[in-house]
Formats: sequence, C-alpha cells, structure tokens
Amino acid sequence: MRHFLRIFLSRPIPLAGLAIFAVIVALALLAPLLFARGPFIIVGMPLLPPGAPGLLAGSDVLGRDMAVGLAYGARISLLVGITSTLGAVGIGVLLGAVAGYYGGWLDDLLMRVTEFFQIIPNFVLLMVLVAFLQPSLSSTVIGIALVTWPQVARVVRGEFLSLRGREFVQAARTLGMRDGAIIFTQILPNALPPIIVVGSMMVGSAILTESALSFLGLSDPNLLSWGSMIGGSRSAMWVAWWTTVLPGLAIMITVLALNFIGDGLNDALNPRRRR
Amino acid sequence: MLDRRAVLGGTGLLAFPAQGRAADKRRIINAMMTDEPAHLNYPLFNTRIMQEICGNINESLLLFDWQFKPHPNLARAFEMSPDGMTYTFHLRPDVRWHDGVPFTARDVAFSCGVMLPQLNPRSRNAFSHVGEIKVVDRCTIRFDMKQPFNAFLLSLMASSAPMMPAHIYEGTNFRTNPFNFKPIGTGPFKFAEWRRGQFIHLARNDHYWRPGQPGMDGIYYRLCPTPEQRLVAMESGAADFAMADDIDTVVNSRMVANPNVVARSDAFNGTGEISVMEMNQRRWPFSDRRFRAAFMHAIDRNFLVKAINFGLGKVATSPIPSNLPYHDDKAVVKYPFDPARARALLDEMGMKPGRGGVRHRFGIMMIPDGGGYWTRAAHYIKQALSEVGLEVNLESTDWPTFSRRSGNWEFDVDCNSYGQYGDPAIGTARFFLSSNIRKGVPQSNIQGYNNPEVDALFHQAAVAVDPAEVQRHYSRLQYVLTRDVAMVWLYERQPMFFYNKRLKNVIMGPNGPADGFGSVTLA
Amino acid sequence: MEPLIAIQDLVVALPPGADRAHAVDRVSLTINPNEILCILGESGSGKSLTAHAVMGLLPRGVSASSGHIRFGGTDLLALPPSGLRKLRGRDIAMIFQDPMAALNPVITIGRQITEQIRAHRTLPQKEALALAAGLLAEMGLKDPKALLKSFPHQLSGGQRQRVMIAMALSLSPKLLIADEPTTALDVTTQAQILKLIKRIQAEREMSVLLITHDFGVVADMADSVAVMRYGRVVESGATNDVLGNPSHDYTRALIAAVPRGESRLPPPAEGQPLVQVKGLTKRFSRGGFFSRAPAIVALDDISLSLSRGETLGVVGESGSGKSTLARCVIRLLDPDAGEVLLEEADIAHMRRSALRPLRRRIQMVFQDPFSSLNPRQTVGDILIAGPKAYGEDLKEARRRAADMLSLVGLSPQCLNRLPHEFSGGQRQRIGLARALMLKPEVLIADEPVSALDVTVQAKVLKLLDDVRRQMNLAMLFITHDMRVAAEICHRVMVMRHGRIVEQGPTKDVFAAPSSDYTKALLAAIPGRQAR
Amino acid sequence: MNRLSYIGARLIKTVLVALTVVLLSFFLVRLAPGDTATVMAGQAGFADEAFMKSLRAEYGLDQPVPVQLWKYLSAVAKGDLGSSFVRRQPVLDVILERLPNTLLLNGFALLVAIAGGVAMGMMAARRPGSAMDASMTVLSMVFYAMPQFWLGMMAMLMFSVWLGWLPPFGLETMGADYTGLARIGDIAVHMILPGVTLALYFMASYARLTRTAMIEVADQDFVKTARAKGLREGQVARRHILRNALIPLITFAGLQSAILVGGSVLVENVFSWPGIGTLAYEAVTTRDNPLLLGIFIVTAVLVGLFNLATDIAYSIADPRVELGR
Repeated sequence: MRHFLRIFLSRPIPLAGLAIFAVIVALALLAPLLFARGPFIIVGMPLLPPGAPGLLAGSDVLGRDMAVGLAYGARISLLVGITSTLGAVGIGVLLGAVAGYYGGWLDDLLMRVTEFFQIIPNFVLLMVLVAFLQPSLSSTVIGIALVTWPQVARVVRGEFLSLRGREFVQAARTLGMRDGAIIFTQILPNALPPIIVVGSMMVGSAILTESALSFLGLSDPNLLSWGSMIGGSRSAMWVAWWTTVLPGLAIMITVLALNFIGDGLNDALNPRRRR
Repeated sequence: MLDRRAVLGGTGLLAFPAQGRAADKRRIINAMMTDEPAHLNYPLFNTRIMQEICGNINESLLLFDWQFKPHPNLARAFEMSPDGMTYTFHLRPDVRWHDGVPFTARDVAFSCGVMLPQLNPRSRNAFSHVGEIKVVDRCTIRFDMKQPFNAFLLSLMASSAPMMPAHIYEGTNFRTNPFNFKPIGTGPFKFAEWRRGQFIHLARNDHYWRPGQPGMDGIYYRLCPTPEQRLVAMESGAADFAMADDIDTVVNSRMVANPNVVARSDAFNGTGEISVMEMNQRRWPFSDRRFRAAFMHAIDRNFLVKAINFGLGKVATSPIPSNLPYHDDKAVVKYPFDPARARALLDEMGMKPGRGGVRHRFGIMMIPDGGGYWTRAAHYIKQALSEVGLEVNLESTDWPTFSRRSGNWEFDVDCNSYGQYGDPAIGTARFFLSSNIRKGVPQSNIQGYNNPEVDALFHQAAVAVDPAEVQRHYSRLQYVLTRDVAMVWLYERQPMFFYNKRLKNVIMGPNGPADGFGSVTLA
Repeated sequence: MEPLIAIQDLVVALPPGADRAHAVDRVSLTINPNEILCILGESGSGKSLTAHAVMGLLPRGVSASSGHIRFGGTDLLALPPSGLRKLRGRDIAMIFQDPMAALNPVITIGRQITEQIRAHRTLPQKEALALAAGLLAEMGLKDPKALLKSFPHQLSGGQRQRVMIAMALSLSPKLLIADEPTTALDVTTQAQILKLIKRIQAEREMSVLLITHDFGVVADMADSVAVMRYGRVVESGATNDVLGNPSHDYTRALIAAVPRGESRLPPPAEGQPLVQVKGLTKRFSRGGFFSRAPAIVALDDISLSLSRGETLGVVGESGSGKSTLARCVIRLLDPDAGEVLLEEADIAHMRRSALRPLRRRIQMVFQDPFSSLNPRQTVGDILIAGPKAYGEDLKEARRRAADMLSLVGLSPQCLNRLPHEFSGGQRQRIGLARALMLKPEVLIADEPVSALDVTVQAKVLKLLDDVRRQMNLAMLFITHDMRVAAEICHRVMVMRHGRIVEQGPTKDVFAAPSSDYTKALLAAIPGRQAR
Repeated sequence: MNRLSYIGARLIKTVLVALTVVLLSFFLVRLAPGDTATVMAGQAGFADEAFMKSLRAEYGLDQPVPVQLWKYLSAVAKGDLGSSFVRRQPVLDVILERLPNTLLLNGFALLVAIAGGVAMGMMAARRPGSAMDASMTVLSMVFYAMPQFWLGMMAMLMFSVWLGWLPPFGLETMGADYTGLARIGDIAVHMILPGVTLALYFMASYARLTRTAMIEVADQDFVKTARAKGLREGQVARRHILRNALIPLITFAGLQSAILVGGSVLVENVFSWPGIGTLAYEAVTTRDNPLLLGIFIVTAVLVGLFNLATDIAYSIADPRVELGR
C-alpha cells in the first residue's frame, strides 16, 4: 500500500485532483454550517450579477443565492455520482466475474447483453428508464447504474479471462480450492486495479450524466443540482451569463478532479509503469 | 426597488446584433411555431398555435372590438329579438371559399349545427342553448334558442366558432378528412404548403371579400422549438412575430428594450387568461375553506408578478379577468399577502406545526414547461408555503402524465390556466359547474367543486336578457366563488405580442392574432 | 591484424533507482575481421546492452556515458545521430531474439526488406525486390517470390529469423550483431539457424558478434569468447583456451553447471506402477459458430506407467502435446478418451466432487516463476492454501509450512513476505513447497527450470531429485531440453505431434536412439559434438 | 470461410439483433405511464371521454398488447415502421428525413476529433513525461470533464451572443431558403458550433488512445529493427509506429457508431439541430412509441452495418485478422 501511495502522490496531476476533490466534498458537507439558510430561500431580486451586495455569486432566475445553490448542488452530484457507480460496479463485477471465469454460454449471453447496450444510444435508453420510473433521485441513480454497468462488466470479463489462464489459478484448482474461493481470493484481488480505475472515471461521467438529465428537466424538481441550475438558465443566459457559467464550471472542476485521480490511480496501480 | 433595466444595461449585454436584413421590403410575414400542430382542423384542435394559423384561414360571423361589442364580418348585419330567443344573421353575398365555391347560409347551418358541437367542447356548451337553426335563404340564417343565452354572440368569436365549408366536410369523418391537412376557408390567406418539421406557408387570397386586404403576400410559420432560438430569430429580424409563450418572460426586458421590435401586452385580452392552481377538493385539507384561504394568504402575489414573472401580468382578484365584461372588483373577497393570518387559519383548523415546524405535507403537480415561468411560479409558491409550515413536494411530469393525473383526479394541487374567451359562460363556467365534473377529462371541473348556488347563478346569468340582471348574477357569483376560495387565482396573464416595426396594423382587436393578419401592411 | 571493432572502457549508465549504477562497467573488447566473437553471460550481465551500444540502439533513459567504440577509425559514440544512422544497416547490421515481434506485422516481408535497401541506395523498387528474392534464396527459403508478398504472421519462427538475417545482410555489412538469435526457437530449428550463420560468415568473410547464455552455442560457433558478469568482462580469449582451462572461477562454475547430456542415474527399481495411463486422447476444437475447421488432435492414444520413486521424463518440442498430457493426468483438462489410473481409481472421467479427495495425492510445479504465485498473497498464505481447502487446522498448517520452507532451502522468515521480493529460483522453490504441503504421492513438474539461468537451474534440479528420493515420489518431468532430461530422469519418453515416438531407460535412449526424430533431437543439442 | 459468407452471416446477425431490440424495446417503452392519447388530449386543452376514446381507437391503443405486438412485427417485416402518433407521418420518413443531419454533424465532429486527437496524442507520445505530454494530457482531460450541453452553451454565449460571428441555432438560416452552393455554405456555418462542441468531447478519448498506443508500439521490437535498418526517426514514426497505433483507433471508432447514428441528444437539443437526438428526446417526452421504436430499430441496423464496416476496415488495416476466424 505504501508503495502505491508514494507513486500516486509523487505526480502533480493526481495530487491536484485529490486536493480539489477534497475541497468540493468539504464544501458539500459543511454547506449547512457555511450558509445560514437553504438553497431555495429567495434573498432578493432575480438575476443580480456576482458581487451584488451580499451575493458572492449573484442571484439566479428566482432570486436565490447562487453561492448557496452551488454548495448544495455539490451534494446531489456527488451522491448520484458515487451511488450509481457503486451500483454499476457491483452488477458489473458480479456478471463479469462469472462470465469471465466460467465462459461458455454464460459468457456469450453477457456479451449479447453488453452488445445490446452498445447498439441502443445509451442516453435515449436512460431517458426512457427515467421517464418510466418517474423523474426522482432514485430513478436517476438506478437509471445510470443500469446503463453503465456493461462498461465494468466488459473490463472485469477481460481481466478474468486473462487471469483464469494464469498458473497460480491453475495451481489453486490443483490444490482443491472451490470455484468461489478461487474467484474471490485469487482472481478478484488481482483484477482490482483496472476496476478501481474504471470506477473512478465512471463517477465523473455519472456526474455529467446526472447534470444532463436535470438539464433536460428529467430530475426531481425539489432538489437543486448543478444540472438543474443550468437547465433553468437556458433563457436567462442571454441576460445573465453567471446563471449558466458558474454551475457549469463547478461540474467541470469536480469531474476534472476525478479524472486526475483516475489518471493517478491508473499510473500507480498499473504493473507495467511507464516513465 | 432597483430598476432591472439599469442593472441589465450595466452589464453591457443589451447590445443587439445588427438586424439580419435591412428593413425587409419583401411582403412576406415570418412567424414562428413552438411545435408543429398535428393537423389544421380548427374546431378539432383548439390550441394557441392553431388559433394563430387558422385565424387567417377560417373566419367567424362577427368580430369584436376592445369593448367586446360585435361588428360585422361574414355576417354583414344581425338582429336579436327583444326576448333574446331568436337571432337572425344576414350574410355577405359576395364571399367565396378558397376553392371558389360560394359561402352560403348552408355552411353556417352545417358549422353551428353539426361540426362545431361535435368537435369543440366550447362550441358544444354554447350551441347547446340553440333549439333550431333555420336557413331562411342563401344569405339569411335564423337561430331559435331554447332559452335566452346572453353570451351567444360572444360564443361566435373566431376561436370559438370558425365557419367551416359544408361542401368539404358534410358527411365525412371529420378526424380523417384529407382537408385537415389542406384546410379551406374564406379568410385573407389560404393554405399553400406544409413541409413537415420545417414550415407552414399561407399565401394571399386574391378573391378576399374585404377590400384592400390582405396587405401582405403570404405568411410562413416556421418551426422554432426553443425559447432562445426564437429570441435570436426576433432579434436578427429572421422572424416578424413572437406570440405569447414564444419568448420566456426572463428575457422580456431585453425584447422590450429592442428598438426594432414593437411590444404589445393587450393582444390577448380576448382570451383573458388567468394563471391558477387547482385543488383536489375531495381530499382533506383541500376540502376545508380555511386551508384554501390560508394558502392564498401565504403567497405574495405582487412579488410573484413583479419579480418571478418579471412584471408581466396583474394580481387576479376575481375568477373573471379585470379587462373583461362583468368583472366586479367591489364584490370579491380579497386575500392580501398575510402569512400571520395564514398561520392563524391553520391553527384554527387544528393543523399545528409538528416536527421541524411542518404542519402538513402535500404535492403540487407542475406543468411540463421546460423550466419556464410555470416552473418558477411553482418553486416560489413552495418556498412561500414553507414559511407558514406547509411542506410542498413538487411533482415534475410530462404531458402524458399531466393529462392522465389531472383527468383522473390523481393529484393534491396542480398548476393550470384558463381563458375566459370573452364571456364567463364560455370560459369560466366549465371549471365550477358541478355538471362538468367528468372523470378522465382534463380541463374540466377536476377540483370537484360543488356548490348548487353557483350552478344556479351560472345558469341564470347565461339566460338573463337584461344586462344589469346579468351583471348582478355574475357579481354575486364572484363574491361566492372568492368567499369559498373555489380556486387559487394567482395572476391575470398578459402574454406579450412582439412584432417587427417594419409592419403595422398588426393588432386590431382583443383577439389579436386569432382574428387573422388580413390588415397587416408594411410600415 | 587491425581489429574491425575496438571497444575501450565502455560504460553504460542505468537510470537512477535501478538495482545497480552501471549496466556495463569499463568493458574492453575487440572483434577482428572474418571472426565470430561470442559474449557469454547470464541474464543481467550487460551482454545485450553492450551489443546495443555498438548499434546506438540503447533504450530510453539508458546512455553510454564514457569509453570509445572504434569502427574502422571512427569512434561510433562520438558520431552525430545522422552519421551513426548511415552506418546502421549498411556497415553494421543486427538481428534480435524474438523473431515473432521483430518484424512489422502489418507490412509485407518484401516491403520491409526493400525499405532497408532503398534507405541506403537509390534503387527502383522492382530491382530491390529482385535483390531481396535472391537474398531469401541464399538463406535457404523456398519460393522467395511468394514469401515477399506474405505477412510475418504467415511464417514460422525459423522462417522469420531467416528473413531477418536476409534483411540484415542485404547491404553486405562488415559486422553482424546477433542478440540471442535462437533462444526463442525450437531445438531443431535453433541448430539450423546457427549452421546458417556459420556458413554465411565463412562465405562473406564478415565478422559476427554473437550474444548467448548457452555454453553449447559458444562451443559450436565461437572463434573467441568473452564471459561477462554484472557488467564486467571476467575472462576472454580463444574459445578452446577459455573452455579448455578456464582461469576465472565464475567461468569454471558456469561450465560445471551445464548439464552433460549423459544419464548418470542408476536404473529405477521395478516397483508396482502407481499411475497408469491407457489410450489417452484429447482434441481441441477450432473456429467459431460459423466455421467448421477440423479440431487439432493434441494427444493421440498415449499410454504410460509410473511407479513410486521413479522419474519419467516426457521430452518434445513445442506443440508435441507434452504439457497437455501433464494437464490431463492432473485433470486440469478433461481428456476425450482413455483412462488415467491412480492405483485402481480411474480419475479421467470422474465427477469433480468424487475427484476432490484423490486430487491431493497428485500435485504440480509450474514453469513460469512470475506467474505461478499469486502476487497479492504472502508466502505463508500461498503455502497453507492447500491444507486450508481440505479443512486442516491452520495453526498446524503454518508450522508445517515453516518446515517445508527449510526443506526446499529457504529461511522460515519468508512466510510473511510477498512473491515479488524473491528471485526466479526462490519462487520455484516456494512453488515446490506449496505442492509438497499436501504430502502428494505423484509430483508433475511442467518445465520447472526452463525459465531459470543455468547455475540456478542446476540447484533446483538437484533439489527436485533429493525431494523425490526422500518422499519416495513418482515424478512426471516435462521438458524440451534433452540435457536436463538426462540429468534427472530414470526413463525418458519422446513425443511428437501428440504421439510417443520412443521410450525407454534414459541411458539406452541417449546411447542408441531408435527413432530418427530422437536422433535429430540429440544431434541438435548445442555443444554436443565438441566434446 | 471466405469473406462473402462471413458478411452474409454478419448481416443475418444484424437482423437478429435488430429483432431482439424491437422485442425488448416494445415492452420497455410501454412501461412508461400514460399514453399518446392522453398527451394529445392534454395538449388540445378541451377533451372529453368521447374524444379520448376515439383517439385510442384510431391508434389501436385499446387492443390487447400481444395483438399490437404481432401487428407491429408484421408491419416492420414489410419495412413499414408504423406512423408517428404526434407527427402523423410514417416513422421511416421522419427518421430518414432527420438521419442525414445527424450523420452530417457527427461525421464532421468525428473527423475533427480524430484529426485533433491523433495530433494531440502524437505530440504527447513523442517525449513521454515531458511538459508537452503533461499539457496534452491535462487538456484532453479538461475536454473530457466539460458537460457537453454546458460547453455548447458557452460556445454559443461566446461566439453568437458576445461576438456574433456564428449563428447559434438550427440547420440553416431561418426563412432564407438558399439553394445550391449558398445553402451548403449556410449549413456549413451552422455546423461549426455544434460540430466543434461534439468534437472536443470525442477528441479527448482519441488523444489518450493515440498516446497510449504510440508509447506501447514504440517499445515493440520491430521499431528497434526499423531503427537498426538505418531509417530516419520521421520514417520510423510514420511508417512503423503510427501505422500500428491506428489499429486500436479503428475499433474505438466502431464502438462509437451508436453515438454516430444515435446522435447526441444534448448537443442537438442545445443547438436545436434537427437530428435523431432531438427526435428521440421528443419521442420520449410525448410517448410517441412507434417513433421511439423506429429510432431504436434504425440505429440498431445502422450500428450493425457500421460495426461490419469497422471489422472490414480492421481486417484491411491489420492483416493478422482474418474475417471469419
């Protein structure tokens, strides 16, 4: 573990990523302490520019304080990003492991299913799912998890296919280990690095997808997320640039931090380390 | 209060891109449509975009001025018997349909007797009062009423009673008649071409009966799906008209300040639309008048209009809009913004604040308007109600879900708006008559409001002949409805109508576009 | 006479953080015209980097920090890159170890050869192709015209190495550098390629710098030899002097470690057979849903018997089916037909649940030290995996693991260290200890030493033999190297294309081989004729 | 197995996949509550039971589901994808009318992305670990981190609202009715903003892919052989390294065919680009099931064809791969 940390923190990109991400998480958690009242409170006239009296980031189309909105918006984005990825990774690892280890018709079945997800435009499928489950936080999380698990399954299947042939796995079989033990104690630990890297990238793309859904109005209206802030400002943008620019910047910085962390993980965990 | 324009001006964003083309001398009007109508059968499909397009094709017997007094149109003259039981119309002899067939009393009899009642719910109410329609001769037609109906003339307004060609529709299935896609009318413009997903083109009717009209050679209604796209189209001169919901109220100030554009807020007085919230009065606590009153007191409707809706509209004090006949401000019970009074009412009901100060939780079903002014109003009201301990869960929907849930009464509170169309009997009655409580049908008395006195008053007002008697009934009605808080009236909408200053004579009456653009000419 | 290449005090620095400062430390060598110089050394001795330094092809981050390489009067290290580039391929040419990867997979053979010719001489493509065809013929390749149009993946390993040699000689260079040219090839192919290089060198009177780790190759090929260790030349001189009476003790140890190729084991005691294999057959189907390609027959009617305390060697080239046989016996693969009797029980077609108790009696040692141990487990956990799977008491198993480690010559502290902290030889010892933890009666060794250096190889073979004797194991020993088989096996079985071509006591098979294939295998053993 | 029978087999497979797509999506789409009749009733503003019942009868929504499925499948077999409820046009016409716009926009975006991505990748791979490598990596990560719709709005804000250089919306200038070359020029100008927005998103992936592929190929033995032959660095890079590094790009482009055909809902929505993306969004929100199914089928078939084309291109680029084995 020490070795991994030394490599991970030695390069500027992952270090910066971790720092930014930590700030954002802190901002999200401490929002109630930093700001007296919630993000929905109307504090003045709509569309006041940043720097107007008492408004660090200006007011949005309803006269609400955008700084508070940005802080609370972080909660939704992080929550959706992390939970949907955990869900997708859970399903993906399970199916990928079984298909990769046993192969045969199970593997073919999984490949056909992942192919289906490659053929149907993913975002349209996600919209249908969210429309069916009625837009809400849980429908967004379930929708994103259901649409993105094939990415993890493909990676895990690939890893299991290559590791299954390795000699230490054959040794485990000769030693009388049951399949379950082999999968979870022998193969999975060695398949973790690529899963962790894919997982970190997926948190970022899940945040982007959630913001896209709420931008199109397919999210729970009672919740304020960065995407819904941008969605609400499509017309206001023409008279008040900050209503669109600021939430967008927040999304970009968060996802960028996650991409930096992902790049750092990929480098630190990758056995054939370049450089 | 800070003058918004100064603030916007300050940010240097009021600069306008140069006009796309120097004041265009071509005699073509470029209008826009938010989405494409399914077909152009006016009575069958009566949305706003249909009124704006078919208003140029199908005409009505009468036109109405700003005081809603009737003026000749297809009917050059008309008489009403003193007891209000018979109406006789004398048609213009020289009117021809776009396909050259002469317009006769037979067309009027077919339209008012068969097609309109069958297809259009609003016409059905109006013509249900008619006993018999007699074709006296080619140019004269007489309506014998079952009982007097003083709103009968107003129900002949363009959007409620467009005259349809008998020789095209009689004996056919109105829904699948091919002419639904190439309508025939008598109006200043006739149907030319419809290129799906792009535009609908109306060309000038050279044989139009009104001398000197139409002033222009044609109209293009181009598909322009998003509000920002329509804003840019108006500013760049690519579009001459922007009607009602075309432009989001957020950028209203930018349009008003645009030197190339004329802004009119009275073009839709005829419709007299009120933005409301309907309560499902079958469910507690919405069944309790005090709760509804507290709901009204909790909302600062002046702030709602000035800030949230950027100054467009006027606080609605009565079920009948202020700029329409029979509005009586003295008769109504007023509900000023008074959170303390609201809390008192809720306490009186025994609805004490529980954990976290929350007295009651309920849902508000929103209109799927893509984050427009409806959504913003709902968000403001949720915020205002939370101040008095009422926690609101905003339910987002799409059109299928909204129609299904409102029609089947599966909601606590929903957002909506209704148009008066000139006379309370036409536009307002349908929301409060107990006879109009019909499951599965959106835009009816979905609240379940049932007050026999109101039913009787609407009936008496409709049949009264003496105008003073009619006013007395409607004043009483306005008192009873507001006393019962039969509905949450938010504000009278003032949909804007913007047109390029290269044109003039665009808005000639309270119906605005619904009366057609025959009179429009180059400025 | 004037040497063709004179390397003086060459130093090649390694990037910071490597295990030692210099890969090559003040090396001085001379190569005379019309002579083959061999550099002999184990992995990590710096032999390959020295060769690459001459060509100026050192990998990124590694550079020749000082010293001189004089080639006909000019110091290559001082030459600007463009100057060195003109020499490469024209005056000095180089071929590499793995022919599979040394040719660009997406370009035809013809274009890859003409590319080199036209890089140095302006020649129309047609003529260059004709020259290339001539070269391929000179290398002994049949139908050169067709070869020019084919792609690398359509050729065998031997053919590709011949193409590489043809390409290298296309501009008749004065010096050919060959970096372990035959290590990745089969024994028989290896012999042919070495013979080809010897012939070409003699005909063209050019110089060859041959890098190898195999003493036999030095004995057959080299006029003079230099022995390298940890980046330094420990000894150099004419081949007969260095091999005849080595002056440096490292050279002596190297020579001693090379397996003789004669069997020294007493004939096996005739015991009651523990394992009997009868009519074993195994087919692998090819092609997907649509194609009907015929299945490959990996094992065709194999029969053998193995008794306690006896080591049976299975020898054959790659593709002969020897490791499929091993995997079928231990039921890692399910045979299509035939029996595998462990005493009386036929385990060939037994259901997995019934097979499980018998499985612990047969264990296996694997070939690749870097893949046979789970990198994420400590040595202790690796060793107790078997007993744990059979539900034995873990504390007791850990204690036995410590004893087993000392049995295989490792200190018990290794228990809580990770595999990547051990050398190749040590990992094979851990693999053996793991196999012995379940007290097996039969031990299958699948090429256990082929990935190790010669000196380490000798020690591991000795350990395997000691363990066999102490625990009276029946051992099935799989290898492609006849010399290793001779060292350790009582009886030997030669396999080719899934069939047994010959079997019998090692002494008899080596002394008087009956099948021609065995004869060819024996003849191909490098360094066999010299002594 | 020769190429023709392989291609035949792949076509059958595409049809089979399209069929499963139809079956799965037929039920998936029906799960959403509410149906098109209620939508049209709601939009009409004035509706009563008679109107609703007649609508349902007209569209066959009142028949049992298996009957609807069987009718639909037999129609699809004859190439008739049914008619769109809301648009009252045959679904196939609507889709074919919109498809070229999406192919045009995405094709342009993909070309820009590949060109930019490969260039960035090569610059990064020339000296791994250098400042250039780090800056290219960071830049591509920034492109990857930007939400597409927001990037589009920023581009619109910058180049249309403030600078006024480029038209922000639609396929062509409204009402201008240009023809011939003028129309092509007009569409090209309109394509710049949405095209570049889409391209930046794809470019990040291509840059990273090219970089890793170039670095990995540069370590292969045949590159050492190329240098040993005395080739100049430029020749080594172009003929040997790049030629092999492009192969993974082809597979990646194949993977993206679903996006190429399916259109980007977000970018088309922001720029009101009349493509399949906006059509799909409209179909979902108005429950226009036949249109939605039509889109799924057409994309399934086209993606199948694109994948086949990518496999053929792959087998041409990499001789080791034989079609069919």
